[in-house]
Amino acid sequence: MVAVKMLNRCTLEFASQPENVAFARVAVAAFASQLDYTLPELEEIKVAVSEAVGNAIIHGYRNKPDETVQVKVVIYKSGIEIQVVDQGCGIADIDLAMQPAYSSDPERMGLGFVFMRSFSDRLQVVSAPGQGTTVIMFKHIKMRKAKARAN
Amino acid sequence: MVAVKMLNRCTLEFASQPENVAFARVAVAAFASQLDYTLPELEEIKVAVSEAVGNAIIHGYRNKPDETVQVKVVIYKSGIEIQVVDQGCGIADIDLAMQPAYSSDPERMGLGFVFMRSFSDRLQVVSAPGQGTTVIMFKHIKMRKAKARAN
Amino acid sequence: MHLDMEYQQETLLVRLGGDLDLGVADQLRKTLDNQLDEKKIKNLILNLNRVTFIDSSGLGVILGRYKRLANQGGKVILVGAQPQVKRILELSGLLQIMEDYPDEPKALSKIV
Amino acid sequence: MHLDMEYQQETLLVRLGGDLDLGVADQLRKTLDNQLDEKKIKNLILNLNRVTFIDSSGLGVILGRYKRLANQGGKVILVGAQPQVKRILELSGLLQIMEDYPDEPKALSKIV
Ligand SMILES: Nc1ncnc2c1ncn2[C@@H]1O[C@H](COP(=O)(O)OP(=O)(O)O)[C@@H](O)[C@H]1O
Ligand SMILES: Nc1ncnc2c1ncn2[C@@H]1O[C@H](COP(=O)(O)OP(=O)(O)O)[C@@H](O)[C@H]1O
Repeated sequence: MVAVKMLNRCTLEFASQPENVAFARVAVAAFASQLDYTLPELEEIKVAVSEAVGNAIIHGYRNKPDETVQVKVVIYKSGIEIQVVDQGCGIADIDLAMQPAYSSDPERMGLGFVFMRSFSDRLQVVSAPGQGTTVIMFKHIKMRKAKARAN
Repeated sequence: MVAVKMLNRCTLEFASQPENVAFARVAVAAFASQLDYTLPELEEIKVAVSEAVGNAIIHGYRNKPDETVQVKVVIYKSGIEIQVVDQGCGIADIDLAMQPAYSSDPERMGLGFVFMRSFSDRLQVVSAPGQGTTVIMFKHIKMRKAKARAN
Repeated sequence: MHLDMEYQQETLLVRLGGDLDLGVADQLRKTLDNQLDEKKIKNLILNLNRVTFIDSSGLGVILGRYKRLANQGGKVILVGAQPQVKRILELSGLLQIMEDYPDEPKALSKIV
Repeated sequence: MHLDMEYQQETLLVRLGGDLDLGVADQLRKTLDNQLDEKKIKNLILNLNRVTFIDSSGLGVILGRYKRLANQGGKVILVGAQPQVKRILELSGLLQIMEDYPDEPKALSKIV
């Protein structure tokens, strides 16, 4: 394994309330904007974060508002890694859950993982029943006139 | 003491890098906007957060970029409480440090605490040499047509 | 979220603004269903011009109202989505089952 | 931060944009001091029209350049600050020692 240098990091922790989905995506996009992402790429990051955080709240914690969702973000030279962590109910069959249009909730569309996959370059889900869920996404930064970073 | 109900909470944790001052103020303002603050009030919150986080980085951690700054925000019905925490060098004489125009750095203006005080309704500093510093600010929300909050 | 509504000839025109996500989905669903319960509504036009963000929770509310109206032979028409919102609508497949038009007059002309 | 510069008759005109905070203070200080080192500059005009945010770190950079130029009989003039930035300038006391004008022509006319 090659050691990859972390350029910057932040962690957000917040109550599992629906209005915090907006907070999470704005905060992550503000952090991600330290890299030279285009506006459409930042929009993609916002959608992916909203889906993962929304899932933690409605599926992981079944809408209980006093639990805690964690979002960990690391900036590397090559891009950004975003982890969304809940200590909720967990997922029994991850492959099934990730299938397009699959949802355990008849009112929902089953598009959350579809968007997370479309809008990131790598998507990994670690989960087990009763063990909570961690969604890890990585989004590359294209090497344009990358902002000079002096660290 | 009256028990006051916490409506929402978040914590940010990030590396002590100068570019994270912008991240912190945008994130806190996004969270604070769940209350019905005016735009000028949100601007004030941004300045106060920037000063406190900047101080943690330059004074508390003396510009070492790999330390951790913590910002804890709690929303109450009456307003927002913002705590900015570092585990840095601490302050020996808090009264002196808070005097307008006082700075231990000849290049700086000594206005950080002036702005934090002007832009919040309560300011408290807990610090001791070697023990780090915690700045606690509270900003009231005026009871205008306060957003109906259904929790 | 911003929302204003007009009603004429069995058509409900709803102008939406702001971010359509989990934080507002419940409120949006209830507001729309209240209208559908109270008024005789065949078609729903959603003007998305001032919508700045949408995710699957927002899309779910739209699809749910579509199902309800399609059941009774009505339709949902989307109007004026900004590029970043339009892209999500496309990816979701919603634009394969709902019509979308650049502005309200065009949408209204398809109904009468 | 955005920055562009013009130089004429011992006056450096700098147009700034974006947020002037700790994250950009070093870079701003170095850029300005480089100019002051290299060129014969008496007066500095800072156009703040597109500055969206300023805190004490940004103010410190301005005050530092003021001290340097005032030493040699020159001045720093501020131009076109937006209300939220102007308010911080006022609170800081900088406007008691520096002139400010609504636009560049007014500022230039005060120098010649
Ligand atoms: N954090 C989570 N905790 C528990 N279950 C989850 C979580 N995230 C996703 N799931 C499961 O995966 C399914 C598919 O998720 P997704 O693709 O986002 O669609 P949707 O949210 O519309 O149901 C969900 O219906 C749920 O059963
Ligand atoms: N987090 C901190 N850790 C250590 N010292 C601090 C901290 N915050 C403030 N100080 C001390 O208080 C002084 C005054 O702070 P402030 O009013 O913000 O002015 P300035 O940042 O311009 O020096 C600083 O110069 C520093 O000595």
